[in-house]
Amino acid sequence: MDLLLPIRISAALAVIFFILPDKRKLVVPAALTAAISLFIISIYSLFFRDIAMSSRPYFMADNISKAVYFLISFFGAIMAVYSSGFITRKLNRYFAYFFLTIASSLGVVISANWLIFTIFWGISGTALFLMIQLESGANAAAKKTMIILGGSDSLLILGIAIIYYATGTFTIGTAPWSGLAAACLLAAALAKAGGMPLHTWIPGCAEKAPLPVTAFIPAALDKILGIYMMTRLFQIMRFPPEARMAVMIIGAITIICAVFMALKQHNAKKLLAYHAVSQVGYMILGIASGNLLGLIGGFFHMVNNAIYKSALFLGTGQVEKTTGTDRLEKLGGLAKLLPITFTSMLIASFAISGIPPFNGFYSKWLIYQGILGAKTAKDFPLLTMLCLLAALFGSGLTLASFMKLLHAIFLGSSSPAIGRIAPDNREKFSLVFPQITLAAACILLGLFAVNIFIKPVFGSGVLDEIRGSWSPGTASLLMIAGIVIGLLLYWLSGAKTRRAGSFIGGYKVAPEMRVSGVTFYASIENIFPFRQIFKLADKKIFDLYEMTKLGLFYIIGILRYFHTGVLSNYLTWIFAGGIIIFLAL
Amino acid sequence: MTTLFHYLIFPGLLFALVVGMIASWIERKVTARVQWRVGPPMLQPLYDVMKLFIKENIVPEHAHYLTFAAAPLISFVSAGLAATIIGMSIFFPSSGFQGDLIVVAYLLVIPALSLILGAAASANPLASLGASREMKMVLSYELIFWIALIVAWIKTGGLLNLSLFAVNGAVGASVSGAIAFALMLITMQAKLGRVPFDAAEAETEISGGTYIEYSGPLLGFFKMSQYIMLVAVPALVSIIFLGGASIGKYVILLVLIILAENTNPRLKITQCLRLFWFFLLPVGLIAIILATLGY
Amino acid sequence: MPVINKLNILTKSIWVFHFAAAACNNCDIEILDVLTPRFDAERFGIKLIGSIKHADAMLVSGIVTRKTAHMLKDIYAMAPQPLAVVAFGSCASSQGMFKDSCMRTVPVDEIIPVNAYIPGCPPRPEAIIDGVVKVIKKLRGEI
Amino acid sequence: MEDKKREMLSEAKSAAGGKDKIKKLLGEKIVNWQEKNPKRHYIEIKKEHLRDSAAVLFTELGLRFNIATALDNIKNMEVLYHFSDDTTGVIFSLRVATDRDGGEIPTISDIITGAKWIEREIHELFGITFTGNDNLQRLLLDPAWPEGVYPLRKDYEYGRKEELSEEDEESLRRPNIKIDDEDGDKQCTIIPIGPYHPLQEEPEFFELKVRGEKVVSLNINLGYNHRSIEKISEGKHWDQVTFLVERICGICSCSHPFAYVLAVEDLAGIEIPERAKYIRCVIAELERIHSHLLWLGLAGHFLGYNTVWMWAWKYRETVLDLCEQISGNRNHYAMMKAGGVRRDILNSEIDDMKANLKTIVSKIDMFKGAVLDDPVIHARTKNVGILTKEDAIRYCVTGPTARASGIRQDIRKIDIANSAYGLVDWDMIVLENGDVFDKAVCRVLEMYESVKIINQCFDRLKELNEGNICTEIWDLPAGEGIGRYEAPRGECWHYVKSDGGNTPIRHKIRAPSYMNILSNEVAAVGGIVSDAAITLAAVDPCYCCTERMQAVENGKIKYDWESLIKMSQEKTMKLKAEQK
Repeated sequence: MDLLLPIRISAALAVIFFILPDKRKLVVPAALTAAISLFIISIYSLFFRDIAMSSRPYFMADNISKAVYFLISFFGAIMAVYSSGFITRKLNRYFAYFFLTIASSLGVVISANWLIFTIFWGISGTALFLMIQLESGANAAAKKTMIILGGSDSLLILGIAIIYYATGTFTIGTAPWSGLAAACLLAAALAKAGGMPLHTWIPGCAEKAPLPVTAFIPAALDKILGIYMMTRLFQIMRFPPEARMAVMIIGAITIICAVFMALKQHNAKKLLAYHAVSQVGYMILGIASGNLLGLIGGFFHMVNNAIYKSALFLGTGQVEKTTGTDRLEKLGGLAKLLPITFTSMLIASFAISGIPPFNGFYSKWLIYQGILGAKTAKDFPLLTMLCLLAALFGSGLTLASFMKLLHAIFLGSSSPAIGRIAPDNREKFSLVFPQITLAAACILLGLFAVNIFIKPVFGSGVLDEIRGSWSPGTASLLMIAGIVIGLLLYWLSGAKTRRAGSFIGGYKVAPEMRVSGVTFYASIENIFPFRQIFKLADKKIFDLYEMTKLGLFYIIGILRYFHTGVLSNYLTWIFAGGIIIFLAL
Repeated sequence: MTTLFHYLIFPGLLFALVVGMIASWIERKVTARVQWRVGPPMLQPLYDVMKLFIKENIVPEHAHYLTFAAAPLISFVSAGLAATIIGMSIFFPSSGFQGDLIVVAYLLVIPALSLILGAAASANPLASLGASREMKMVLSYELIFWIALIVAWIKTGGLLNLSLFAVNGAVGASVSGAIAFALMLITMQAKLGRVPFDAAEAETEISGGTYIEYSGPLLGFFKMSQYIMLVAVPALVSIIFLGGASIGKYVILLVLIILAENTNPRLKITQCLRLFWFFLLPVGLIAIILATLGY
Repeated sequence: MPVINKLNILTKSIWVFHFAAAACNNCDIEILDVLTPRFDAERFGIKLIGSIKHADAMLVSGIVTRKTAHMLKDIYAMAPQPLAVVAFGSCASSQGMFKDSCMRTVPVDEIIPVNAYIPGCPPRPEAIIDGVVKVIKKLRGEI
Repeated sequence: MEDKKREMLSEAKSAAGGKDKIKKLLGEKIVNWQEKNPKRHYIEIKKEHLRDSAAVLFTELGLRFNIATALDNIKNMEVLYHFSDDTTGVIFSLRVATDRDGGEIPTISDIITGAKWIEREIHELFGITFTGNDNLQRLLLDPAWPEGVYPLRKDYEYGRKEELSEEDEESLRRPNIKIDDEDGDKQCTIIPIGPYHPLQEEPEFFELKVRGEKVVSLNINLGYNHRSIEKISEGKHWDQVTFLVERICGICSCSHPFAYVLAVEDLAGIEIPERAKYIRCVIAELERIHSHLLWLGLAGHFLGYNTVWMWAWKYRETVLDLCEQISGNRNHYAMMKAGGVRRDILNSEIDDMKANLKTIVSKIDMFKGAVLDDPVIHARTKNVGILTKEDAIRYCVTGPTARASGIRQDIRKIDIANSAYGLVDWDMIVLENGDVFDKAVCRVLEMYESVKIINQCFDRLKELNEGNICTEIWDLPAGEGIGRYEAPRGECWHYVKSDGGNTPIRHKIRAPSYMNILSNEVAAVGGIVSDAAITLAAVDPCYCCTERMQAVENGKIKYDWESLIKMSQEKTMKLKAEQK
């Protein structure tokens, strides 16, 4: 029993589910059992077996791999539970692709050979395509995803070819610096993780695909894979400062642009999708900084992001399931109706905004220190500092858009539509349990980051880098002590609590006075340059895919101009071509 | 146990609260003198808070109770934690840890954040408007706050430890440092929600905005965290830019805050955004460039 | 178990909410006037606030009409106790010259309980301060 | 003096010219032309011709629409539409008659936007329908007021009260607002300002329809302050009404009595002694200074600039002291009396008062320098809440609101009978932009003019002997009178009608804010909520003026001032006793 076993099992499961009939009563228990046993087997093979993979030349398992491996299995189990409560149609196919995705992702992280890596990488992309397509009306989004990911896969192959040319082996190991290869491999990683400018498939996918798919793949797995590959890339190649700087700038731009796009979204899922893009920027910054703290921070941020972003998506899924909409202007005041979802989304929002003591803060804290000590800081002090500024300010903007999200969905006055929700649409265990788990993970990782993540993965040696450390555990204890004192004070004061109407100047609050979250930042959107930029963004000017498509159609249009369908014209062209070739020869 | 003592008594909650109340009294007294009035007695801030704790606590009908009630407490304890870390670096310089500056900076956002959440939870349209304004305000000043910090980092070679700034000497003494210090002063005014940056509260526009629904002890906690902020923020600025905090430096900063408060009308929220993003940002960038060039 | 007389603190810090029912403005202006340099009520911890939720005292000026009666009731109901209600000026105390108006004008004490009356048309600022001092004394139990 | 006479002569001539023009333009439509005196003309026309005639006067001749007065003549209903020529001070009133029950008159609110409210008001108080006006919702009365009961009609007894049941009261608790979904404006929200809001000292309810923070439109709800003074007035003796109208508004507590006594004097056709004219102007201009300082302070307060508030009000105290010295009270001066003034000013005190006045000038200088040059104040007020000249004319605004928008209009320049404004030298302040800043500048500069006027009046008073301050009026003839005065906020308008008895049978009051507040419909839209807030305040709104009380007391005095005080004291004692 080694790390390959879960991969084999889940591949087999994929085949089995594909054959199973689409009967809910049959598929759901089967999938749950399968996913959970798979998780247990994975843990067993990770922790309780000697997993020295030396006997297998094409595979490897260092601490980073193992951490990611664990994470993927964990998400597999969580998402299977959620999906079983969420997905209603084509369950057999869904779970077939689901296990295929797990198998391929697990494969990616333990492969020690570029060829095997590429195969697994490709399969995971294809599985995503198939999963998106399950939803009717998601064809365009699926196609876009496929083209961007597939296109970047070809860059991956090109990059591997260059490395092979340089080293003569496909084994993933130290390689000499090659700008082209690095660029190709980075592009592949960025496309998978969703860095700018190859991010555009994520919002489309989030809007159209079934929600657990978005939560599972673009928000969690693909980030993990993309950043995992990037980490490896920075390990095997010695990046010159210029290249590092360029990557960091990409990271900084990703943070700021994506978060600005997120600010103005009216759709909860799209808002989250843009944050999924924005967070990648932090990881890129951390990893590209070349500083050990930055690397740890970037990698840790990847883990954290997978957790809180999935939590956020799952919460949104719960809201959508309950109310039937993800349009922010139609929601409001749901906190009383969905208390668990609210709490978990609140925690996840704090985490993503980097509020201490949650996990997102810890990783960002490491990343900032990493950038301050970045390898580029000597050659490009200004640019490095601007990257830091982008990261710091991006955090504020993230907070802003999550305040908007929380206000629009859960707080504020409730929308008139929300009173009519059937009770059986409230929180179900299968939907709530994953959220609780993920929210708990946010807190645990935040409080005990050092003990349960950094030490096991990177060894205790790295902590010597930090002279004295931020101890979130102590801080939280202190804050709890403060709250206890506060409550004591409150209790001693003997103040009575009473419910009474809201004061808006004498009248009762009317439904028309509901401030929905949608226009929360309208005054930012309307400021001079933003308005114009947002307008252009709405026209998809900044979407590489759309622009390429447009350019392609334009060229095709020109070609079509020649392609008249008149035989004599074609003959003339052939004839003219012949003459040119003849002359050229 | 010592940590708990530091947090609760000195230099944390209690100490910061007492100093904050005195500062608040100075603020009101000086304001009154500027306006040809006598002003309140010295214990007035204390009376105000004590009074609030004997009052009834009114929770709006449609509010989300837990969020509404938790927000002031969270605000209070996190402001207290920030004050503790800052105070420790002043009084016990050896106790600091690397990166405490970032921790403090983030902790100082939490009071604003809980104010936003509390206001949003109160289900009052005016409070919602106030919450949206407060958030925009945070966005505005955070940018400049970080720019000023980055200048300080460049000047000190990336110091992340608060207690080391005092050893390092005043950042504000150089050209870029002086610019950054000026930016920080404006940011400080905004962080404390004082005129001209009090659009979120704007009593005469949206009846107190974010605070409109709070009463009794809950309002008392917000008041107390305001008092603590009035200590913590100027102290932080003083440490970073004036090379350590002392009573004299603190009072100078306090007086600057009060004067700015009393000689300006309130800015509109859009004007705040423009001011910070389009006027102060270029200035800040120039400061960063100057700093990288060694000025 | 309150160690100190709770109401004693209340007299040191009074935040005032101003409810102008249907007044002629003079009472309202004189209320503001009390805050300004010549009289400076902040000396006594008196502050004018914008939301009833923060109020310790409610000054009602003017006559209560059909359109304002329900608001007076509602606003009083949402005020945190203990709250002192002061009927300010002749109209609010009695009905003044509007007794026979068709707008169902009633004095304040027919709508909500009133703790103190300050008569005058408008009461002079000195009268206001005197009234407030008497309210304070009453709260302390000195009267 | 010669110059003045010549000026008045030429004015009379041009007034006659205006008269001839109207006669020519209206031609056949005139049923009856009654010239009460050269400055007051009543033109009777048929109601079918009302729209054409109003268009002629308002659009073609550029006259300003003052207000409409409805009269219940028991046999029928009459509506007077008053138009004012602001260059000559002549008032032309169109008189239209209609049936008492179910009377209908064509609307003019599409020609004159400023007539929107008065048509709604007459509809609810008299029961006249204005055909073509699609918004005749209640303005002053509440939605629960019984249908078909019109409080200003003669058959509505004095002292009758409409009781309010519990259900009715409950129905009033929810504001009557809605967002038209048809606009597709799902993203719009109503932000309520008021009725109880720190921005206004009085209850008023503005519905700001906002998208984000941007104000898309504004709806103004009135009537919280409505005390029915017009009705109460019909029951009081001519002299008592002076005290009643004084309590319309505390800040204009000189302007309303001033306009009222001018109306009575217009009705009686008498001239008052010269000394009384000067005293009237002194107290009225003192009120203007205190009112403008008050506004300046409040504007500062609304902008969050409390220092300005405190300073302005500190210096305002000096003015109030002067008022107290002259009248014995800080507000509610009770100086006006039909035929003259009630109290004299001692010549011996004048020098002292002039010295006090001088200190105020230096303070105004300080405000002009410190406040109006502040860049942040510029940023908050310039180009904010602009009321264009066209809109100002459309909405018929008056006072500083109009003058800031570039309209040359000041009643003190044109209607100068029985006041001293024609006898002293001063300038009218007119500015161009119509934004909040110009409104502020206009008020600040006007204070200088007021000081100038007061000083000249003081000088003349010293030349005159004390004592001769009132022409006693023994009998008032039947008839109509119009008096108007430039209150600090604009033209304050009083119309009285007498049947020769002891009380007015109709007393129409229109305060300046009535016209000015409506103009916020255009001025406050387009900015963000903060802009709207200061714009709403910039017209210096005064709701207690706007929503006058109505009062008639069938000729009997129920309470005088002293008995009122006594009553409230008794009540307090009684309650005290009850509590014990």
